[in-house]
Amino acid sequence: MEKKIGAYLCKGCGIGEALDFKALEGVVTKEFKKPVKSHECLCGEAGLAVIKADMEAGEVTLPVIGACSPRVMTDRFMFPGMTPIRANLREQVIWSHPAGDEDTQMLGEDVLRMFMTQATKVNSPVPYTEGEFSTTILVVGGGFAGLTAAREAVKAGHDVLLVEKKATLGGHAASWSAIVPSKPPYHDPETNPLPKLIEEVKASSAIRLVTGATVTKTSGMPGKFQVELSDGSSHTVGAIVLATGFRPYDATKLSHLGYGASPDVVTNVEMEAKLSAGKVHTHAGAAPKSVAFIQCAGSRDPNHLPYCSSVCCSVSLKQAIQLTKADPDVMVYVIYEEMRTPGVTEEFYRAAQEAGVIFMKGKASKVEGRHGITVTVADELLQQDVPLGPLDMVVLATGMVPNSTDPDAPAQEYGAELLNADINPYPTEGDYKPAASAPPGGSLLNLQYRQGPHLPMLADGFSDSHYICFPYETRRTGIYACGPVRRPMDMGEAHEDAMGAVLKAIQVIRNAAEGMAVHPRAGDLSYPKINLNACTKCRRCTVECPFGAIDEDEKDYPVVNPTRCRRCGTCMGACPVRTISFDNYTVEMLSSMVKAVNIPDEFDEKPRILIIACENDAYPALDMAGIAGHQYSSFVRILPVRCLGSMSALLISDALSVGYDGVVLMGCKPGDDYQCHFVKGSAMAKERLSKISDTLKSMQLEVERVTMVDASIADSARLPKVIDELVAKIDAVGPNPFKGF
Amino acid sequence: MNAISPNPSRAYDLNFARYVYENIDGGERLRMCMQCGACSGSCPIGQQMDHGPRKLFMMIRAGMKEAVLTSNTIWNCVSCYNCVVRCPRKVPITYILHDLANLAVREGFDAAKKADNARFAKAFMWSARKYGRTDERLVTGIYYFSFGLLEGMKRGMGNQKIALNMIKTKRMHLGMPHAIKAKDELQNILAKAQEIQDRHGKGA
Amino acid sequence: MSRTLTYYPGCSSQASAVHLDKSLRAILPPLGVQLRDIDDWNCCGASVGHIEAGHLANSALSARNLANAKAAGPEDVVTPCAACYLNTHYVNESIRGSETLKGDLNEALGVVGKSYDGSLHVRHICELLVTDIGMDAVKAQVKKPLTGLKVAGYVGCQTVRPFANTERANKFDSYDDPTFLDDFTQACGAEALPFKMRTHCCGGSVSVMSPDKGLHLIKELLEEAQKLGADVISTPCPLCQTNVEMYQPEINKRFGTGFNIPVVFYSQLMAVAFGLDPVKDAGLDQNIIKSDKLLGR
Amino acid sequence: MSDKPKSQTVLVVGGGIGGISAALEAAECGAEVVLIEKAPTLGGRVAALNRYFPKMCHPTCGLEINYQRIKKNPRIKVFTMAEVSGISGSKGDYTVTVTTTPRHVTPACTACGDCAKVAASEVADPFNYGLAKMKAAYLPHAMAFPMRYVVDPSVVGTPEGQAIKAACKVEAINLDEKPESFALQVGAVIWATGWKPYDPKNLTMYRHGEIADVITNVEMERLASHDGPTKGHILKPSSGEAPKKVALIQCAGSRDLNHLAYCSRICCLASMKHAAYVREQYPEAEVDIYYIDIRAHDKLEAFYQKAKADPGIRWIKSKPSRIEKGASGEPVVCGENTLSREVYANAYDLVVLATGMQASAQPPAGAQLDDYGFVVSEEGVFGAGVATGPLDVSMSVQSATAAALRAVQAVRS
Repeated sequence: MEKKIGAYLCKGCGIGEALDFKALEGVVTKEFKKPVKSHECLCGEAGLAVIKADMEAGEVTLPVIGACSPRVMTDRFMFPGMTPIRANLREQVIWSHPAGDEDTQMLGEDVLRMFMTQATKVNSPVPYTEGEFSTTILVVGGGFAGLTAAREAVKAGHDVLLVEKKATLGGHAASWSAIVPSKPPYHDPETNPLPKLIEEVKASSAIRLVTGATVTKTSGMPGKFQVELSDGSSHTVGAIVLATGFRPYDATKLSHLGYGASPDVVTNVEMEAKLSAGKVHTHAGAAPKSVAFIQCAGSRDPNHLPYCSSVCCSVSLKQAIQLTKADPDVMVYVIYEEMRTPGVTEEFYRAAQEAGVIFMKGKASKVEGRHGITVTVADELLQQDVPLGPLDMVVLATGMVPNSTDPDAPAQEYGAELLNADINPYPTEGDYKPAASAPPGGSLLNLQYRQGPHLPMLADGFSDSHYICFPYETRRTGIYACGPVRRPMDMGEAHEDAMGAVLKAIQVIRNAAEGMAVHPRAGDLSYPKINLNACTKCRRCTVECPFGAIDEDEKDYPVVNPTRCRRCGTCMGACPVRTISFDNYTVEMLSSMVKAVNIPDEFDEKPRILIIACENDAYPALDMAGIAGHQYSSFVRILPVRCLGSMSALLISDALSVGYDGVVLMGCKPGDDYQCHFVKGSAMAKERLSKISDTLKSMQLEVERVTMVDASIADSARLPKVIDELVAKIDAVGPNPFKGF
Repeated sequence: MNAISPNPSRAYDLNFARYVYENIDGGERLRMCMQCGACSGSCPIGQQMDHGPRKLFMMIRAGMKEAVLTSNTIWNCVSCYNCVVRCPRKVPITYILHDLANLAVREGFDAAKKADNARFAKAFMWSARKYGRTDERLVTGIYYFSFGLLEGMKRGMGNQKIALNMIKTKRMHLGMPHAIKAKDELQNILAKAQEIQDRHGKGA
Repeated sequence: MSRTLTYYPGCSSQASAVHLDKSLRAILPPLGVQLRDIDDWNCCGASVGHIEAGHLANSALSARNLANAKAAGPEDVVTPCAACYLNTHYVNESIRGSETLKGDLNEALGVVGKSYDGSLHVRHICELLVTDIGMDAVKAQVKKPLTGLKVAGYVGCQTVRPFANTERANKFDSYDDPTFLDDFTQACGAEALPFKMRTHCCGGSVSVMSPDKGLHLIKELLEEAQKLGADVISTPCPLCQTNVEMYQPEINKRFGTGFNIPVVFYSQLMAVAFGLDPVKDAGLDQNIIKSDKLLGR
Repeated sequence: MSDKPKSQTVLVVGGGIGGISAALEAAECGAEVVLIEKAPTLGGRVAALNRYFPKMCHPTCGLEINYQRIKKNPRIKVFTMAEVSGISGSKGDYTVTVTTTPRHVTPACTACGDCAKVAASEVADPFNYGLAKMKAAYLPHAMAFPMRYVVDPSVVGTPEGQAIKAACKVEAINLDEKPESFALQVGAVIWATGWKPYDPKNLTMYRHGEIADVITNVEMERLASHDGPTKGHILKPSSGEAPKKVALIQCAGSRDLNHLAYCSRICCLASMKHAAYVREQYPEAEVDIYYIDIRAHDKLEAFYQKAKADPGIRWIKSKPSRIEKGASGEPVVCGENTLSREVYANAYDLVVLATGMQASAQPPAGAQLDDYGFVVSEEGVFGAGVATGPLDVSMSVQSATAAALRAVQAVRS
């Protein structure tokens, strides 16, 4: 169908009073030779009717709406099968600049030029829907989280391939005597749900169970992952849930707490085995009459695990309660630094106190003796060192180490190196010292990805995106971690987490089959297309993609896996030869929009500064500056981008070569606490910017002309000031000598 | 000395704590204490307490029986119940302190004999037992002279003005103490209660 | 409409708080309450009896009172004294809550042929005024409003606090910021000052036996009342009234202050406002520090 | 499956981060979703937060993404100023009665703001927890979704109301609007009714409301927010001066059998965040954190360690017993330091009570509640987010995603 562009300008909300509409209309009719209609209130029924009538008559297929921000009235300006182009004349023109002013008028006209230009350059995206899509979910790990995921996926109508490394199902929790309560009244240990869960999974015809096997190869993409197992079988699955769980911290490293010196110093896992066996006894075979639990045995310790393992407090409470229930005379002590029973688990703490368990705040400084053990406690509440003993048993509440790698498999050098290069999102100040390198062991999934075989993990070794608002954000689309491999968690939370991961797996399967992106650009049908004729095989796109969506073929050409793609455009921004593009988003389009602006000559003393703004944070912040009535220089022209990572450095040189006096990049904070929802888009932009000085020098331009500003969505009051300061600074450098070329 | 409660043999021997849980009025909730300090911080004369209720309760767990029963904390309680209403674990602290004081009296700790509160309580109960009612004049007098003749006279003189004011306003009764009619009856009841108490080996 | 309630005056009614007893007996009949004293009532043990006698023997004191009260009728037992209320209510509720205690106490009562089943209701007179009588009824009795009188309402500890957060509570006001006393003051036509130390402790019996430990507490109370320009301090508690009043000369001596603030019972204020005799009915001559304003001088 | 449920629509009650997440996750799995919210805008409690721990990023950033997802998803219908007044039926076939409160502004509103310009009277601003007032014709805040004004019922029937109506060029003011009820047929219900801050009035010993410089943690968020009453400057409410000494009191209501028996989970971390706000704005300021146990679960321990490394933050293991009013009206925090046995009375410029989370709405019959008022999921009716217990944002979204799966399962079989 032939594209027919028509512009519709709104005079409502004060736009009509603030801007010269004749001149605006002239931009459309004279410069773009397109029809234009102005209306008093375009979003009202009458206004919409005007647009709809033209569309129904076939006179216009792509409306350009010059009115309010594209962030509002989205539903009203939504027409069947297409999204119109929106030129923001309200929030970013008349609400943030003086009415009836010459510069405001120039800004309004330029905004219209930019978005009329965009209209001429966009095409409706054609989604990727080639081939067969599988709806099977692969669950890796047959512990509590994995089994839950398998059962719940079946309940939602999906087939499951469940792979467990061990010969039996259930993982650590299979043999637990009881579990920490997660149901009201949260007061008593609950029955271990695992035996029943195992039966349910075994009985399900929709679950294909493979035990004693690992994943040797994973390739493909959501909807069409190709998975090979160590038993030689191969499978096609739509999505993957990684539930490989945890392993207890190696207690042999805790000799300072007496482990190894006495057979009666045991870990909480060993205690659990004794409780499951039905009778707790010391090495000598007697029922213990005095037992001390030492909390944080290895956790919250810079020499061992820097993090809190979350569950140890409540596990000790449970075991202590079980011991007192078995023998009311037994003296049970819990030596703790902070009692961590968040949420409703507080009731379980009270239950343990009710049972007579004694809580001592302090650190165990010494553990001595083989039989009749004495623990020296630096008792903070009594303010003295207390020799606690002789004790019949000491239980070390050891923490959780995530199975984000397979400790039994050899490490792949390539993978480890890539893992270490990953972003460390956690602070390194204070006593918290995250691991310096990737945890030992091989990959769990053996991803055949350009960016390595591992699911990325954080510096503390857990697989996570560490997003707050989007805990299932993943850097490997279609692969969702859940359970303690993601974060130390108890079974109650692991159950919820497994359900969450299954939902995301189902979602990705569904969306992949329709060629739609998943979060955050959910529903986006576009995806990167690479013209290999122009490709220089520089590999920047394959390296920089935050989601590992692009691989390399045997000739080193990039291969896009469309359903892995999250449509941020970082690849497009990375490509030095502009050969990566989306149907509706290209470097050429952005460049044309930049160039569409009228650049006054140097004698007009009207500098032009291009702001390239992240559309999720900086752009809304500028909208809200308008809503709040904050004013800023009319010399800026704002170009929204999907992510600053999609900004090609070439765009900057394009802008400078047509006479812009400066360029300001506004993106989310990169680094440890990165706030970019495409993980490292803004970080990539920063890196590209650092290399642009050579370009500037070659153009004989001052480096001050190009600046990057960390902008958050809450910066609506700050950004106007920042803009004015930068405009003044760039103005002081003087006009761009390229003006008028 | 008359050991009613068990003597712990080592740090955190729980025999004394368990005695307190089971035998002290309100003691069953003592195990719920989470050592937040709200009680000691809310006490109007907390600064004058050697340990304060919070630490005293930890000492009970630690088996520091003698230190607990000789602590001034149990004698300094002003019975304002501030701690009781603040306690996030609903430990009836005031009741526990009173009953611990009684335990200290019964176990015959020297500190319990010397404490102001114990002397006052003795004088008070003497009046209550003897007459069925307390006569403030007699109670104060006996209390003062419990410190010895000289000290008693000194205290009496020191409070002469107050006493005079009370007499002037007819708020201190000068004749025979007010008494109930059925003194024997009350004494029999109290004797029986005392007997039951001793039978239980505890205050409750 | 008149009703009869069982009354437990307590030992202080015959000594330090005789003016509380006197004024209550004057104001309650006009408010429709007749008092019938517990027959041959005895001491409750106050806050120290427990220490000497032990829990059970101390409880036996109240058990006898309750047994005598029940023998006279099923009416609620009311008491004006914080300590009497505390002990009697506590023992009553403990009997309801513990079969063991009920058994032990009845065993003790049994030696003199008495018994008690825990069926009575023990209440503080202030609660009665707030809940049953209400301020409208009080206002209706006011003949001589105490206009212009500035009153610092000092509630003290034991009237509102002991059972505040338990199921035993007679919840008639907040244990931190009770307003009933201000309501009483205002009902009498006087001005209730924003006396924020209304529930600060006076030291109770510790101030009586060891003034060194408690006098600073009373001093702080008086300071605040003086700062607010109080004409009188009003209180419901016998021990508070005595402590805060009788120690003023001693405090002045020790701290170099110049306090001379009358401390009266709310019931004395009501008696005057009801137009009753300031001396004969309100017992204002029995306050050590006289309130000229109330005595009409 | 042979017996398809009668309705395949999922109803999500509550438009905070939990409800938004549940609605989106279910809709992006293909479910038809109705999202209803009591307030005039989505966003709930998180929209009023300045930043999230531990990243110190802004909650509106994630909300913006979610609002974009909603705007672009035709399967989600949003009703604001609407509440559930009744539910009947069973899994797969519920009839839900929804009652709306008049907004007095129709969807024709362009958010131009002309109505607010003529509104003269001021009403309490719930978004700022009453710390500020707003015009009787108002946009709840700059990130409001839907971006539509509200006219306060107090001006209905007044000349001011008429002036407001007259000011609207697009005739979007309807002062005659009345509460309405309508019925929805749905197959599953997700309660995401969130939380409310525990009322500090119950904490009589801390004298919030009486001592001006005693505020709550949610109020602190508003003081620190750029769009808050002080434009992001943390100032003493009494005088508008910068505080030099600040106390943060943990467990103000939580872990207390007299108030909230449970631990509210987030307060410790939120207070560390508040300490960071203060230290960032006033590098010379001192911050004291009073606590019983510091609960920085899992990797949030890193956030704790970072705060611990700040020499300007002092940690006092103590549950303060009370706050007194000092000689100049300043708050004096009193209690016992349990590690030193010192009975202290420390004066501050500003005291922040870390009040906990209380379940915010009692769902009508059909949802099972625990003793604390939190929703226990069962067939067809599920809880999500803080409606199910005290959770942080990440766990709320985790819970909401799980609830979305439950709903998706319920409407397919």
